[in-house]
Amino acid sequence: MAKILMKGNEAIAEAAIRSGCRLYFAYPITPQSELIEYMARMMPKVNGTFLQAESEVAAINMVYGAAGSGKRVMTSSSSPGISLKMEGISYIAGAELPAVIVNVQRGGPGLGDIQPAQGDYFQATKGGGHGDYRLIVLAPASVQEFADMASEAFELADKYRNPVMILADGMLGQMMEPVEFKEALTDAEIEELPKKHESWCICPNEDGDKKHHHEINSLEIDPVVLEKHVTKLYEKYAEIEKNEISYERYNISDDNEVLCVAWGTASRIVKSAINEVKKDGKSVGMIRPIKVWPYPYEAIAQAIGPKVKKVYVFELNTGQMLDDVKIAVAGKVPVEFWGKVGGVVFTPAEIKEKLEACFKE
Amino acid sequence: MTTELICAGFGGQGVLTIGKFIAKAGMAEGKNVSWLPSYGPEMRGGTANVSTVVSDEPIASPIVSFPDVLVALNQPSIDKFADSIRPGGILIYNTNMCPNGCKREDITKIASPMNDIAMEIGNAMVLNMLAIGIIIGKTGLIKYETMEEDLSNFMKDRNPELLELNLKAIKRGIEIGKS
Amino acid sequence: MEKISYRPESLTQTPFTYCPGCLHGVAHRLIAEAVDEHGLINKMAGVAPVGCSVFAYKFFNFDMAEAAHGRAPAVATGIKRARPDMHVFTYQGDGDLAAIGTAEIVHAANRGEKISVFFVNNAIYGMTGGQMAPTTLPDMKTTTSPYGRDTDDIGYPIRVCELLDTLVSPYYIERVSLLSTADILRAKKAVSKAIQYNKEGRGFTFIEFVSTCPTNWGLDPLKARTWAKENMLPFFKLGCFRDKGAE
Amino acid sequence: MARTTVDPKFCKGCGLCIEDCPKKILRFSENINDKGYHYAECFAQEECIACKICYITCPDVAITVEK
Repeated sequence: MAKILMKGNEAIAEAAIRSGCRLYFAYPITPQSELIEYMARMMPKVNGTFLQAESEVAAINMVYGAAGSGKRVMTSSSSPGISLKMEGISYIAGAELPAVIVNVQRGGPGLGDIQPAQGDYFQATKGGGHGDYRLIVLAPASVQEFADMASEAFELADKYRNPVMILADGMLGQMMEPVEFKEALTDAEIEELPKKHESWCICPNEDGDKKHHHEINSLEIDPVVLEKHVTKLYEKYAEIEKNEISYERYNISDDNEVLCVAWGTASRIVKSAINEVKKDGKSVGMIRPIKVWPYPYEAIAQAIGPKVKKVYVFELNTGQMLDDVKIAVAGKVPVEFWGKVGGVVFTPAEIKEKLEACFKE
Repeated sequence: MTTELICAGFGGQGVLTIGKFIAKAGMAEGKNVSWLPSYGPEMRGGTANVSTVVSDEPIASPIVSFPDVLVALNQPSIDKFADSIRPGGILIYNTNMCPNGCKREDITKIASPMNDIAMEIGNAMVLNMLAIGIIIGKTGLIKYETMEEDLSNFMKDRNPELLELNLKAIKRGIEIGKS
Repeated sequence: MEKISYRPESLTQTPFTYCPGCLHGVAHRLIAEAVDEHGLINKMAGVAPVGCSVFAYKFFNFDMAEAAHGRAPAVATGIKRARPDMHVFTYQGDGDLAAIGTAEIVHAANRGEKISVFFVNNAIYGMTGGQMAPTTLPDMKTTTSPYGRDTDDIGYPIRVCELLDTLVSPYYIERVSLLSTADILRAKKAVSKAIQYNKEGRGFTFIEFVSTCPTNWGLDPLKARTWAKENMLPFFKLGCFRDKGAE
Repeated sequence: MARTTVDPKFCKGCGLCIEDCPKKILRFSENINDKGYHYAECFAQEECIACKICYITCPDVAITVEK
């Protein structure tokens, strides 16, 4: 397939449809509006369901129902709208339903602004909704990766019966880059997908007299039973942590004097700075978590080479992933942080300056 | 080789489109490209700008802090971005809407009454195509043939007359860029 | 010479951020004039919504609060209950009030909260770029009803005045338009009456403005007014639905 | 004697006042304001009847009428 120049918001929508998503519920919000508009145009053409809900609260509960029917379903929003969905996401996690949620992050807290930011890291990786649960969280850094993550997100959601979040930001949503799509699933393949869920999901009973009674539910009044359920969830999360860690190693070598850790859009800018200091003969490496939950703690620990004086974390927030990096580094070398907030995005020149200061120390 | 471009002007002057066509042509010529617009809740008719990168290497940051080329279609765009042009870089600006021009001496300046020329060609809307032509003429960043093919695919059936005007504007721009 | 028409004191000097020809500004002016006229500038508090008028808190020259999307009536309720001697209004668009905030508006009206609600209906979502609103007309095309609003699929536009008129508590409900100078003058009287009742602590007052969205309808401001007169007014009939003060 | 003035700081050139003026004494200026709009202006003050219609119709509250 030839490459197409496309906005991230449209690329993820197209990729979701190609991955067999035929149900989409959402509410308009900047900077993800192109995503909902693309779905409005394209879903009718593939006989899919597009429904603009009266609110994010309603949209996520429509997702709950559709996911409980075993079908591939998606919703999308931006930070304040994701907060509204959090209650519903907790119910989806509690009821162990497969669903994909896209967050095109903007500046916060509150209404904040509509420029790119990474302030929802804690919300996505440490909870957000109530109760003990985890989201699998994918963090793209380019339009191509954003698109590729659609099929990965649906596979993971189906495999683990767990909500999966794609944590992008306004820059990835609004920018255009060339993108090459994977072959679309055929109608026959899409029809097969929910069959693996038929033992538990809401579906017609095709077993003749043997009736089935499937409950889509996260309520359990008996604490002993709920304890068992939550323990089972935690065993599932341990399994995900064992199997699904993914990250990128950029310019990692024994010559590294500084090891950077950055994710998503921020990592693009750090890469530019690393390339710049390289020209001055300085070696800086970077670990970029591609999933931010489960988190690549070991990969970071292993990447600290013999000459590394410092681990430097760059984020478009006030230091959220920083906590995870500190856990990974475990006091071996100092960990420093620098970030920009409010939708202000740092430039390669600013990061370069921060790195150069490390060499002078 | 990496070329970083900022196009800026009033909303409605087609600045985002300049970046988009450059990026599409760059992609068609096998290069890596990125296109990053400014966006916001501002009413239409405010200021708009777009960062476009065309490179032989994978593009790290899509944010352009120090452009190699600035296309400024109005004075506020010069005021905002001209200081950040890399020394030796290029400023292409529209004298019809930039009464104060730019005082920098360490860059190449191409000043052109783009509104007037667009009207002369026959349609105010071709102003952005004129700008694309000037970029091509001055930098050779992309080829005219690529632009022609892309525009033809896009407009041949829908609006052949406007296609002719657009191509005319690009050619005129190339002459300006080369001279 | 004496100034006979000028920018009201209850508006700041900040130019509106609306598109050229957008009638939000007329609605703002009418509210500001009424606040001036009733001498309430020092006792007024407004609640701004999410939508094109999200920045309304910058334009009114008295205390303002910014609410989460759809939650303005709840925020106004909180202010009014905490400070009963202040006069409170919300300013909301059709998405904010009639989609995401349906619950809040219905319950604020049903409680008979002593606030005024100014509701601007232009049949479309402006700020997010022209998506379908709960008041979008049948068969009307928007970016999320690209084949026209299909009433079999998504239902008919909601007539909010008629809906609220089924409740017992509201004190005053009227629908006006901003589509001609004559209509604006009628709207001015309605806004003034709502603020008067608000001042007297009578009850829940609700004014709906039938308005335009030139940008997202793809029409120039003049054609937008004509389009609204021809298409919106037959569905959203102007008039007073409830006026307990006149009984 | 009456006078109508449009403040270019507020005007966005929507043209509603020009359309609604009963005396047709408003037009778009050849000049543009800071936002890039050709704002409205009164070109025949002597014909103004201070009817205030331009003020009433203006969505940007840009107009002052004096009498």
